[in-house]
Amino acid sequence: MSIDPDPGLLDYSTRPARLPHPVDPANDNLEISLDTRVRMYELQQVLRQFEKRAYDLFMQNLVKGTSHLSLGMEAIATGFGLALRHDDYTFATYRGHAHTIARGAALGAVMAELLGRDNGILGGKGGSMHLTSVEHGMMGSYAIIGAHLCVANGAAWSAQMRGTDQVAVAFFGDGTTNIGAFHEALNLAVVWNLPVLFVCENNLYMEYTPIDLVTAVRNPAAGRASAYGLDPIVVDGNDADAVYVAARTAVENARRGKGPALIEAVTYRHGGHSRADPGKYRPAGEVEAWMGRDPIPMYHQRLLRLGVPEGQLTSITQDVARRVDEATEFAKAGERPTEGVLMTDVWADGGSAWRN
Amino acid sequence: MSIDPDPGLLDYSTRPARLPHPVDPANDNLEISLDTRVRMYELQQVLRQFEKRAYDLFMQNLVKGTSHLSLGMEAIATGFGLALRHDDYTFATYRGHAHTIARGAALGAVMAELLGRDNGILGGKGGSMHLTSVEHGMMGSYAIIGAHLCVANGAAWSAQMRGTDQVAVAFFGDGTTNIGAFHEALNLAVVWNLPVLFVCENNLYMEYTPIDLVTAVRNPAAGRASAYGLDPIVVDGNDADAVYVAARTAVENARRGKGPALIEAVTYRHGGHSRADPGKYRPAGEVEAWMGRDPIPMYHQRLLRLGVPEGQLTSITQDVARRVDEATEFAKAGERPTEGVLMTDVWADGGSAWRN
Amino acid sequence: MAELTYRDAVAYGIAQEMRRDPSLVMLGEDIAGAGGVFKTTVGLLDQFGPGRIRDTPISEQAILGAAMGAAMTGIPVIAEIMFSDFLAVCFDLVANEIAKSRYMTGGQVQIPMVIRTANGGGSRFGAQHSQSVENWCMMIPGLKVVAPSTPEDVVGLMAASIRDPDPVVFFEHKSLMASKGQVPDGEVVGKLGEARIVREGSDCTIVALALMVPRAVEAAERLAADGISAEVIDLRTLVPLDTRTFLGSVSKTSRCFTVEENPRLCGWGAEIASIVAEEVFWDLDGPVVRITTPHIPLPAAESLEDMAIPSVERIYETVRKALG
Amino acid sequence: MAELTYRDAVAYGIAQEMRRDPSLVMLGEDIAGAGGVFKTTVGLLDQFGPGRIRDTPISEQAILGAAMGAAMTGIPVIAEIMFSDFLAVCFDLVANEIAKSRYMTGGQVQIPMVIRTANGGGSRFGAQHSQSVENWCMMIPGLKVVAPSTPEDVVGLMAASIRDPDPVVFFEHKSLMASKGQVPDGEVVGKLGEARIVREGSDCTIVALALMVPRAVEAAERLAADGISAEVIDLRTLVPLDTRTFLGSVSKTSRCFTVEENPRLCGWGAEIASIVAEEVFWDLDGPVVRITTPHIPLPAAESLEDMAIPSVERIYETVRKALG
Ligand SMILES: Cc1ncc(C[n+]2csc(CCOP(=O)(O)OP(=O)(O)O)c2C)c(N)n1
Ligand SMILES: Cc1ncc(C[n+]2csc(CCOP(=O)(O)OP(=O)(O)O)c2C)c(N)n1
Ligand SMILES: [Mg+2]
Ligand SMILES: [Mg+2]
Repeated sequence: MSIDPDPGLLDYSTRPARLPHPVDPANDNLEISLDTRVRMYELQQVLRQFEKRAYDLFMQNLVKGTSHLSLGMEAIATGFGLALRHDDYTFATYRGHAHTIARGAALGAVMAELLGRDNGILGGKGGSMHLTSVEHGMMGSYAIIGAHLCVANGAAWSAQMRGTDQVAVAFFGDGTTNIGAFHEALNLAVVWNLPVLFVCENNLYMEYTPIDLVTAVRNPAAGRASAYGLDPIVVDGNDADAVYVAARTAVENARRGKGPALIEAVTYRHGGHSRADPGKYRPAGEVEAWMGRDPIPMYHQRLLRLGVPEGQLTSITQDVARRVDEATEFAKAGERPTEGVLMTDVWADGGSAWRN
Repeated sequence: MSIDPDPGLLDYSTRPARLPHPVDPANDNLEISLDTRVRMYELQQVLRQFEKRAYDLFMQNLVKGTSHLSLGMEAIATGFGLALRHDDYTFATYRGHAHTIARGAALGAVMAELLGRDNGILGGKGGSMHLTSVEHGMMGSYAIIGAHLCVANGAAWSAQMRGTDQVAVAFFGDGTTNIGAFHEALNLAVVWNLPVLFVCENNLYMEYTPIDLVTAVRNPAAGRASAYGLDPIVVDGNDADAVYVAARTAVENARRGKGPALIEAVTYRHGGHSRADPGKYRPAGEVEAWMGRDPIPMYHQRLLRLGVPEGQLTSITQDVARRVDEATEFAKAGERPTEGVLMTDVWADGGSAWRN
Repeated sequence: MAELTYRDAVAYGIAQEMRRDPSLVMLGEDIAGAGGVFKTTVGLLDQFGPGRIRDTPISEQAILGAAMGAAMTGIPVIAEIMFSDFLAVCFDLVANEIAKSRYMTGGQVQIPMVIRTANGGGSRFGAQHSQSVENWCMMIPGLKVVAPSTPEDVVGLMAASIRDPDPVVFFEHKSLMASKGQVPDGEVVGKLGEARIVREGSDCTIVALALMVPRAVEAAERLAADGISAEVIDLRTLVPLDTRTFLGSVSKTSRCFTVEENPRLCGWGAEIASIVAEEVFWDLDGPVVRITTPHIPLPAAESLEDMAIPSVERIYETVRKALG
Repeated sequence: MAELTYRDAVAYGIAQEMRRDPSLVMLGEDIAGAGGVFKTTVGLLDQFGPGRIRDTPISEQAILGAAMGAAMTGIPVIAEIMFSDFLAVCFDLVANEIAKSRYMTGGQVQIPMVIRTANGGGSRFGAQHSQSVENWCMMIPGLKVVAPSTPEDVVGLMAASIRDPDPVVFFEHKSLMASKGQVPDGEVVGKLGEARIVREGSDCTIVALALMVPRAVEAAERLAADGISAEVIDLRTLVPLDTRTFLGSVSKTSRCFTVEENPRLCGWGAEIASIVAEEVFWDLDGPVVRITTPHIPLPAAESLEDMAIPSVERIYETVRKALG
């Protein structure tokens, strides 16, 4: 007996590139204050420059372990970052640098964590994949696919029970829509009418496998919405304004007790999946086309059209560069964590004793 | 801080009964040979009388452990039982007596397994919740919700790889549509275009909780079909003819390489969830209404309308009664399994050694 | 003092804590309207309402995720996983998320939650509904593990588990549900990490847990008739583990036997045996002996299941042979 | 003889078996087009085609379910679970279905499948991508458990696992991927259940597995310089367990040390220690000592992870103190 060598599955090599849609010119006119837009420009600059620096430090072998960058995807963390209130909850994945910073965590402490230093935001215990800043409502970065969608429900349930109008947001990728926990989380959120938003950052790939090869519907998130009685929402994940407006609306609804939403933001990562990955599996022309839809230069142009002086944008960019330099210095100045902390913080008493 | 005592969740007491739809008179005219219909009458009689006997043996405390009856749901196992080919694969749940018998397993061996005897179909090792008869294509009864949908995919994948045109069918309940494995199984089946059928026996309750209280959509299975690019199919699970036609069509498509189907058969259990359960949680009138839609008397009337003589149906019924009596005697004649088999069949070598 | 069944002690203990802390909630399958499939949560819906006692879909990952997320944000939660075998369908949350989040976040996250689950054999439910899986949780750093053997401990350790700021997995033994015992009046609060010497003895120490405790005691009584004085210890909690009590006992008796319902390999008895063999080796007069369920899935048939799980007879014979 | 890395030995071993059995297939995430995230399956897609080397969605339950169902119906399958930590998301299939089906069905069902997974620490990936979870599988009746330490064993034990008619969990150690070793030419087929005496010695026995084997050997060399002769045993498979080899060795040396990467509680070392303490107690000249990762989640920072996992230094010091 022998297996059919090619069951005719859609395969990489023959796969057509998935090109970006053009920017919607109407987005210039979305109802967003210029002040908010300038802050979104600044935040995108911070995320971009921070992660480029993180990448450089990698290349200098200063960052051990792994790390997953959002270069090219900054508009999503930015749009939500500005739409959320300080006491809302964020749950992210291992690709969580941007979401952690967008909630207000200190650049230096985040950078130090990547470098595994004792002044890192987790004291070096968690590393790049587990960035957390509870004081900023950033409730964790989860490195195993799926679970955190269920955990976000819990934070939303808690807000509902405590009678606050806080909202919880879970960010995840296109590939994550195929794991069981996604289904369980969405169903419970709707049944309990929880104030939780599920935001799929659809960058078209899981690690190296194109999402179309492994998903029954073209839109991994929006295509599933009806299974939970939700509206299918797809937004341009490379336009911070489009993301911001979608986020603002969904957040408002959740605060008002109108329940959860599932939002698919279509985007693309400029680099590979993680440090090691050159991203070779992507068809010719695809990366280039998406580079042409880089959210930041596009946004720069928009702000100029809206009358923001070039000089203001330049000084923002330079100011961010200075902050990233400072963060890098802060991180490098940290020590490698020592024996003293190895056995702490397993339990609430600060220790790790399992016996008397 | 205190929790809102009633967040206004839909609750049992106030819940309206879910009443059955009337039989569709047009189903008299479905294209099914009279011979097949008579065999379906006989099979429904077998399932009904077998499980009534199993229930009596329980009451005599001859059946230990637990058991989950399909009384009232026989039309589903019957319609599929007749539509499947001898070499197709069935995967069932702990509520699997009917599906095991419908594939041709010996009544005596099944009854003996319920009684925990050495002449049981599993030698007493599995019991009521794990009935299996590989020689009849009955690949197992799975007692933990969800997994077997994924396993059924595997059997279908194997048939596809071996180039046979076998079909795999997974039966499960309404409550099972809310577990993660359901989602993973459906997505993979579609992506790989597997010859597998997912059949939801929607009896309106999980164990004791009404399915509407915990599900985001009204039809727990059909309401999810679009998330996998499948057609929403709902059939009258109390009409063997309706089930048979739906099964025949889906099986044919799967054999022809047209891929999976998700079928929701709406039905009702006459008794409780399992041995212990009196089923008290069901609103007044609901049970009575569904008793009035008992698949067997309805089918009896249909066969009379179609010209089958009363006498033939009576003799079938009596013949089945005799077979169930024989099965009971066979089972009671079995011995309690002894030490000799406790340590066998963990490994393919027949033993259970984990060390030398 | 009131006599309660182990089963009723569960709801009794939960109610005590729900009255004390108005923010405490519970969720699980069929726990509210139906009072739980083991009837361990009967009456709680009426006393505390659907806002605090929540029925869920069959979605164990969603259940534990909701519990974890609520606990992280200020609401203590009790989550029921109907049968402990089902911990496997949500094991990522148990082993990788709930257990590890505090450490991974450098102590930023606190998760005051209890996972209650029905554990153990004797009900003839077969291999997927009868397992004793307390070792599945003991082996995971970051989880506390409790398994009471008496109604009083059900109430007291339930309270201690709920008040504990760390995640606790609380194993309720199916075959003890109908057993009865006295529970003191007023607030009953136990302490995690304290084993109990159930029966004093001088010739050997028998370390047991949950259903194995009454069996070990009965075996000890039969051994006494043969002139063998066995000390029986109920561990009560596996994490934190009260090593002092069993090490002290073994130092006194010089012989150690463990009786566990776990299948043989990597059961909790192995951990106890390894601690004894390392720390009181010089006090031992003979081998450390483990009595376990054999390393097989549990069979369903009454006759087979009874042969698989350690019985009074097997405990008695094993100790007698080893000491005689 | 050819020199291969441990990483390359994986694809080499799989290819040998795929050529031999045209019905053997493999599935997993990113294993085909991408050659695996650890590059352990590079080249297999080109050699055997997408029909036999299948990329899957991120659906571990669907992956193991597909493998189990195919194996039950005549197609032997290799399923990759990318990191062993992720066994938790599909643990119901691992522990309750795949392991138990043969027994539950009275031997009707046969499941010839191998679950391959990247195990162990040293990569600074943190608590959710660095665990050593071979004990999670060892504790489940019905699973065979393999964890090679050399390229030759990767090839030979891969073949043995694939040819074995029962389910096998095959742990590939991340920190050994770059290590090199000789692999004999021609067909290489090992045997499950045979430990290997890596280094002979007379003063004590050190029982190790996977990454702990080279560390134990290095420690043994340093001990030799101090005049302590340590015998080092590579268990290679935990189930079936070659107890004869380590019991024989301990009877000879009279002292036993286990070196495991599992966090302390209920690690495989506990099982070994309990067997030694029960079966060769009278041959022991001193306590059975376990060297383990402490009972904590694994930290990400290089400096911390290196302190957590047993090092050559810690093995050396522990044995020296115990014997000196
Ligand atoms: C349960 C589980 N399976 C597999 C992995 C390995 N893994 C890490 S990231 C990743 C791809 C995720 O893709 P997607 O959800 O699209 O997120 P993206 O990385 O593109 O942001 C995979 C498969 C994991 N972390 N958890
Ligand atoms: C993962 C898991 N969770 C919970 C259970 C307990 N349980 C057994 S049957 C059942 C209800 C299943 O409802 P449904 O899918 O509608 O099937 P039905 O019993 O109605 O046929 C539950 C919750 C289980 N067996 N497995
Ligand atoms: Mg992606
Ligand atoms: Mg149902």
